[in-house]
Amino acid sequence: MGEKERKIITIEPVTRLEGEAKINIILDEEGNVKDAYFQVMDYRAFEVLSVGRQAEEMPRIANRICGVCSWAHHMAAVKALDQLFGRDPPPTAKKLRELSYCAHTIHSHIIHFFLFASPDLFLSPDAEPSVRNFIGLLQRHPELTKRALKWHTESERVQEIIGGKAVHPPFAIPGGVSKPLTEEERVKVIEKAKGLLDFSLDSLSFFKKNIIENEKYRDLFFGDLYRLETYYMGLVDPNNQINFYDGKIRVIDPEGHETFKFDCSDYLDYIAERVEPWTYTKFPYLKKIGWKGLVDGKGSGVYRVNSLPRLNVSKGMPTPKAQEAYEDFMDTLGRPAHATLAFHWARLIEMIYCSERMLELLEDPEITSKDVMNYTGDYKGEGMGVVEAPRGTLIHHYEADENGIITNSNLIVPTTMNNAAICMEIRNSARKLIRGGNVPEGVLNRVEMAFRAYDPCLSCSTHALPGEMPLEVVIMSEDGRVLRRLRRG
Amino acid sequence: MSEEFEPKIIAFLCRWCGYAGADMAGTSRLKYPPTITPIRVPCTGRIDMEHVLRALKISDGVLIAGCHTPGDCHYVRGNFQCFKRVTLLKKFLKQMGINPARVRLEWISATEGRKFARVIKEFTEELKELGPLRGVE
Amino acid sequence: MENPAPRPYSDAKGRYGKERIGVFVCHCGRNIAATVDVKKVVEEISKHPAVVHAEDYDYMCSKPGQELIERAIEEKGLTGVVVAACSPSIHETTFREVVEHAGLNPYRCEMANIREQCSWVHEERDKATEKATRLIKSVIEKVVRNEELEPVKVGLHKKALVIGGGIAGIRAALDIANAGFQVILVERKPTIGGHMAQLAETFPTLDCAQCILTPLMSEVANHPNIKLLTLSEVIDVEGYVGNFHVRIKKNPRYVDPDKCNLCDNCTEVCPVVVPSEFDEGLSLRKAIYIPFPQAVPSSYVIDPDACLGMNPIICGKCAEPDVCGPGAINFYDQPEIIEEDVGVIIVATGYEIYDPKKISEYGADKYPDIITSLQFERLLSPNGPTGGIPKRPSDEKIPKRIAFIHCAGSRDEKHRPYCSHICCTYCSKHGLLFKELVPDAEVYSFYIDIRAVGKNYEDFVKRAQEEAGIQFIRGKVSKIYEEDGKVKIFAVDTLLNRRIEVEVDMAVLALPIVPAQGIADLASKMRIQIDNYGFLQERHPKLHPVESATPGIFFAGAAQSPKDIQDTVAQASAAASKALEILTQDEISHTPTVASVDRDLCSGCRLCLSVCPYGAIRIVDGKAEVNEIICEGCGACVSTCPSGAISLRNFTDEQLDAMIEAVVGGI
Amino acid sequence: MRKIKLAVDYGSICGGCDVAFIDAGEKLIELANAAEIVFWPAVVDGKEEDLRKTREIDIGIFFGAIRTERHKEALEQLREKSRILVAFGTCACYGGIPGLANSVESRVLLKKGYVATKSTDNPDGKLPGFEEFKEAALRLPRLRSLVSPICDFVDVDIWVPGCPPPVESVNKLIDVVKDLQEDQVPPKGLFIAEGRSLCDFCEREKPEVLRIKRFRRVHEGEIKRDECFLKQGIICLGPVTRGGCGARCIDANMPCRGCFGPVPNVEDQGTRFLSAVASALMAEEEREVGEEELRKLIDELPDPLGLFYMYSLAASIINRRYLDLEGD
Repeated sequence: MGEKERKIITIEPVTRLEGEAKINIILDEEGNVKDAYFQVMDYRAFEVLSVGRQAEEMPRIANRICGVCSWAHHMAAVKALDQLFGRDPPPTAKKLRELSYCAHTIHSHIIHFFLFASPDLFLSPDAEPSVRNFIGLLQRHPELTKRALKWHTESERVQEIIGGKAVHPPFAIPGGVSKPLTEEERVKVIEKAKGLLDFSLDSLSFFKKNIIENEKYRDLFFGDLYRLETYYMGLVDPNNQINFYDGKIRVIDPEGHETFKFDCSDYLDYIAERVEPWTYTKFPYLKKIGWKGLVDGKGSGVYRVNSLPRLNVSKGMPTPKAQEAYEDFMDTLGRPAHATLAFHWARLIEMIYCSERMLELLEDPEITSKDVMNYTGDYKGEGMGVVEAPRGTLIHHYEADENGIITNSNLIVPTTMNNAAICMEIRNSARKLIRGGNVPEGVLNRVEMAFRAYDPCLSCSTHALPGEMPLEVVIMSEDGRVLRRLRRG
Repeated sequence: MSEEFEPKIIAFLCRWCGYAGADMAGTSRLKYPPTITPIRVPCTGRIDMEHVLRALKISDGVLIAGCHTPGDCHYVRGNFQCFKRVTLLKKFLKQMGINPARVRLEWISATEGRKFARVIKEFTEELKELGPLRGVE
Repeated sequence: MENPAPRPYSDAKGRYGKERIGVFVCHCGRNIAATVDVKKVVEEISKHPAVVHAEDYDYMCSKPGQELIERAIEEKGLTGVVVAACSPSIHETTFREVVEHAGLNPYRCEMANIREQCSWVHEERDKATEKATRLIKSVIEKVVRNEELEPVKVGLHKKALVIGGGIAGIRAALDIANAGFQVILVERKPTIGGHMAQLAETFPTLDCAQCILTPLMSEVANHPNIKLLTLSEVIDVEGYVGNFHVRIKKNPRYVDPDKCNLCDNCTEVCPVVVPSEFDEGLSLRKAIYIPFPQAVPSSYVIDPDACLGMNPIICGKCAEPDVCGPGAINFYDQPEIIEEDVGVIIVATGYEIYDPKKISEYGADKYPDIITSLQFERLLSPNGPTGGIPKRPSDEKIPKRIAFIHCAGSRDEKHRPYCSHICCTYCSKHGLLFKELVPDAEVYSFYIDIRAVGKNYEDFVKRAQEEAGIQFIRGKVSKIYEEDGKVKIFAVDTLLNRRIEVEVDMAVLALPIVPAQGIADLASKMRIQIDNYGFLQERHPKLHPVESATPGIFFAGAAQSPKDIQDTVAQASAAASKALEILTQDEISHTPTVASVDRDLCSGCRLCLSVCPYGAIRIVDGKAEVNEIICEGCGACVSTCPSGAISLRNFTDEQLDAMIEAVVGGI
Repeated sequence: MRKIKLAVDYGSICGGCDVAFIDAGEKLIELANAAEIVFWPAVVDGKEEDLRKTREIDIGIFFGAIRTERHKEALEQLREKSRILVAFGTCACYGGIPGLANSVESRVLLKKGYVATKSTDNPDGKLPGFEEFKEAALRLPRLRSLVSPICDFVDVDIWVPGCPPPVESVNKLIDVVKDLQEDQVPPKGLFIAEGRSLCDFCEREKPEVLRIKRFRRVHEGEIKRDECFLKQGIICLGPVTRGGCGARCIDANMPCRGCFGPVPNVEDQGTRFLSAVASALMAEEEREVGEEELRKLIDELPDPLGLFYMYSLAASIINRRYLDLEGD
């Protein structure tokens, strides 16, 4: 390129996601998209600051990686530590963990769907930025929004009842949990779980009525603007059905065939992370397939996690109402589904599953047993733990010395796993949407929508969250001289 | 460079032993470097580790001198309180990259003027070796 | 670096309000001036924002020097004074009196030690001068934050409690009573006198114990200032120095001492016979008895455990009018609780001897002719079971060969690791006395080392060796037993390094001296410490040897450590004078530089209670509270309190922080 | 009634503070009515441009600690525009858990994070934030050498500690916003938390005297639910930590780790409590136990930094890596 003037569009940062990120779109002379960079801007070094800590404290430290999915990190950490301390938690402890964790998944999905995604879906992507938010939503669909807020708070209450705190819980200890569930608590939680199930079902039908059966969105969902054909990864139970708390890691290829199925202790044989100096987030890929850069298809080790991928890797759902919704979903989109915006749809189906699963667990007589800790076991000094975080597969890996002091830790988080896909998604959509350097604001929001679908939790991926900058298009020369500036709002 | 470097030492001296020991060093006209500036405290048990950190932050080393364990403390167990706190504090200092030797706890009785002078000389030399206390900026 | 929590420190830093400080730098002749440039110091310190007056003088402690200070206080209206001179331990009081005389509160004066800790120990003049300036600056930071304080004062009960009626308690009680103060003397047994009353002669002078003890006992009995409570025990102590509230349980004697005329008819009719404690079980007594003829109070007593009369249907002979004329006996006598308020307490609970059963290898519990040294004292005593003729218990024969076993359990890890301090000397005494009575006897003394520390003790032991020809064998005895009337002793002679076996008619064990039982319980009631062996723990072995850590409670005698009579009496008088030091005051004055608690900040976590050596902190409705009279101002609680709720007057965190900054020239 | 101009900006955060706000539920609608939300990345599409244009903000709320240069700029801009600046959450108030990284040099942080970690594939060891690019726009903000609480750079008007602040605190803050409509300005330095320690609000039975025989860790054995943690030898920062959290962890039978920061009269939460805990160890038996045994008992606390400073290292007196010893 040398002397030639290159233009860069900077979208910084991106709104309605958790994370500090900016987008750089590099235009060629004709003003068409040459390349696009998705940059994550912060780094909180949890892998390093966990070294030297008392291992048993990690569930309370690691959950601070992310306030939106603190329970995911809490659980992944404690599962790794069960292994590290060589302890098998009593059945009740496991059930309480899964129960609280289901509540958490609903909690997190509600936040993303209604706070971050809905304004695009239910107010249209081209709505005025000033109203394109949950307050605007409150005015347009007061009924729905108020219920969303209510049930968000209720799901938060459930986590608090079971685990003490809704965000950053102190609940899980290597070998079990800190407190049993009392009968009174069980009764309270059942009530709320029923409510959550109804709410999830209603949300799904609202979504179908307003989006799927709505012309305006068809091409968004079924067209190839937001579409990648990649590998998919997710946690499955022995029947290859979805499970958030435990199971084996299953990977399918773009055609839907099982490529790998492995125990999380072997993750290092299957997953590696690429570092690029222009972002604080790494690029995980399937080691055995290999890193071919930011391309999709069967030949590239790029894979996706999160709601849609979870549905793709599972042969159906373990609970009736969720199974119904699942079949309808697959019939509509075909399997594996590659449509990125379907992530939103999948979330609603998962909310149904989690509510149903909660009710199952709450009916289990064992759930109120007092036996929730196992203090015995032979110390291994190393452990790995995996869960399905709301945003996808999450792996914690710790090593500790003979005093139970962490000597080494490694975390692979969902948003990082999706990093490559997100970058591609942006590049592709930008290429399709931006022509001749002409960039109306609505277009830029559509670029944002590309990865809002992934609900990227950049606090997880860097172990920090986003700051906010104007979304603006800067066309500049190589030396950084600004030639033209398009501004939103 | 360490040859010109003159360490600053803040000393907390218990009035019954450490301080009296320092007086004894004076009365016996023993010489030691002017690197140390003493503060008189009722008992080493009075010293909160917050004070030690605050002192360490603006000096190169902190000396605490009190009555011999087990039996000499004028207040029965104050010297042990200090011992326990300093022992735990040193573990923390190490974790922060500070050489624990920069905080020195000595039992010096009212008659041990020589020991007092010797300790100041030793400590000064030791700190010259270590150089100024530097943290990342 | 800024700090979230609002702290008084950050406000006060660098601001001196209306403070007007005067600094007075002493040359101390050449002592300071030779190394410290005094003029320069004055010049430097004058620039300090808080300082309105600074001057130097040859000798600040001299009359003219002191006048300089007083004049400056008056003329310049100083609010605080720093004297930069010698060590505060030398002249702090001097200068505080000076400022007080000039109308300032003495706590508004502090000293900066620029002699002992500066001019005398440094050589480079410029550095010494610079350091002197910093020292003064840091003391200024303290002075400007010093509160004006008055001594804490409370009234007191001019009465003493003495616990224990042995020679220690008797001596202490008499000293205090003779000084004109009320004393309550509490004794657990029916009579005072303690172990000393059981002894024959006392070393090294060999004068008879009873002869020197009994006059003191009757002096106690008749002393107008002494209230004697026998058969009594302290059950509970509350309060603090000057104001102890004590509850005492007085057990029934069943005989009214005022009516009892010692006719002894009662013992003749009493059908019950039990071993005599006074004679260490070597003689018998009745259920109604008098411990020994000179007992005080001079009265018979009924042993309720032995007496059948506790159920008058079974027996009641002694109470018959024709037996007890005065009608002194009352089976319905009840225990009573006596409450007293006292200002001081002296603990003189004495000793016991180690239980011989615990040293079965020496056989004292199995064989009649292996006895304890206290039993031997009784055998030697003219009023003893054998009228002073040493007959052995088994067959009443006078032994011709006898052995004394030193350290029979003392200095022995298996039993009592410490030295019992008096055995070497009394064993020699026993040998001497025995030889006088049985000149042709062979006497052996098995010892580890001879420890005859005390005035004339060495001569005394020599006398036993040379005049009496007692054979001292340096060896640890491994086993003793009795077989057909002969006591066999196995030992190793560590001088000749050979095993030896000696056969004697009787063996006497010098068992360890141990604290009287129940002492631990009593100590915890009074919040005083005991050491690993159960002896009372003095506040400081050298500075406060007769005081407990709790102000107003003192020790006398073997309750603190094994002692002979001389040391015991000396310590008793020492304790008494310590007690009088308090009783002679009209109010107790205490240094005001003590800890105080901010109730709003205190969370009642109880951490401070664990570090206070004086039990000065109590929890009062959920929050800590410091008793200013008990608190000694060490500050351990201040640096323990996690809520920053406790502070030490005139030694606050704020002061210390400011001094730290100033000391490196920060301020 | 006039609408209050409100803006929220971020430092290094985890999103927990956003969630804490959203968990206020219906109360959030009151906020929406009382305030015009000029700027709040996670919630509205208002852009910093709008923030730039706005000359004065009534109340600016800052989440998170200062980790990169950009965080500092964001903070300074918010301070400059805001009449009232709120430090919201433990990270903003005290640096929070990310502050634990201050015991390591920032370059070492990156090396370990981007080269040394097990699954990393970084052959030529490039470190993000240390590379220059042709396009200035591609440069990443530099990590600062330390994580800092915001009070290290700006004046704070209202403190809302908590990781995250409990819904009670959020409601109180929303009320403060509503009061602003009637121009009721809160006192400077207001803490939305208790002035007394958590220990004061703890329901557990307090011991006669608090002595610690030996230290225990939470996973080592049963924890009695009604008895003081410290009495059981388990480190609990309750006595040195501000109350106001609703004692949620303690009710869940887990000891306090101090996320509400130090009580008013204490500057250095960790060291102050370190002194306290050390003092209680074997209290009154030190003479018998002796120095060596005490040292052994103290070694049973392998990580004082992590335990006493879990949330407040960045705000402590010794708050940074020192260079005497090799970084581990």
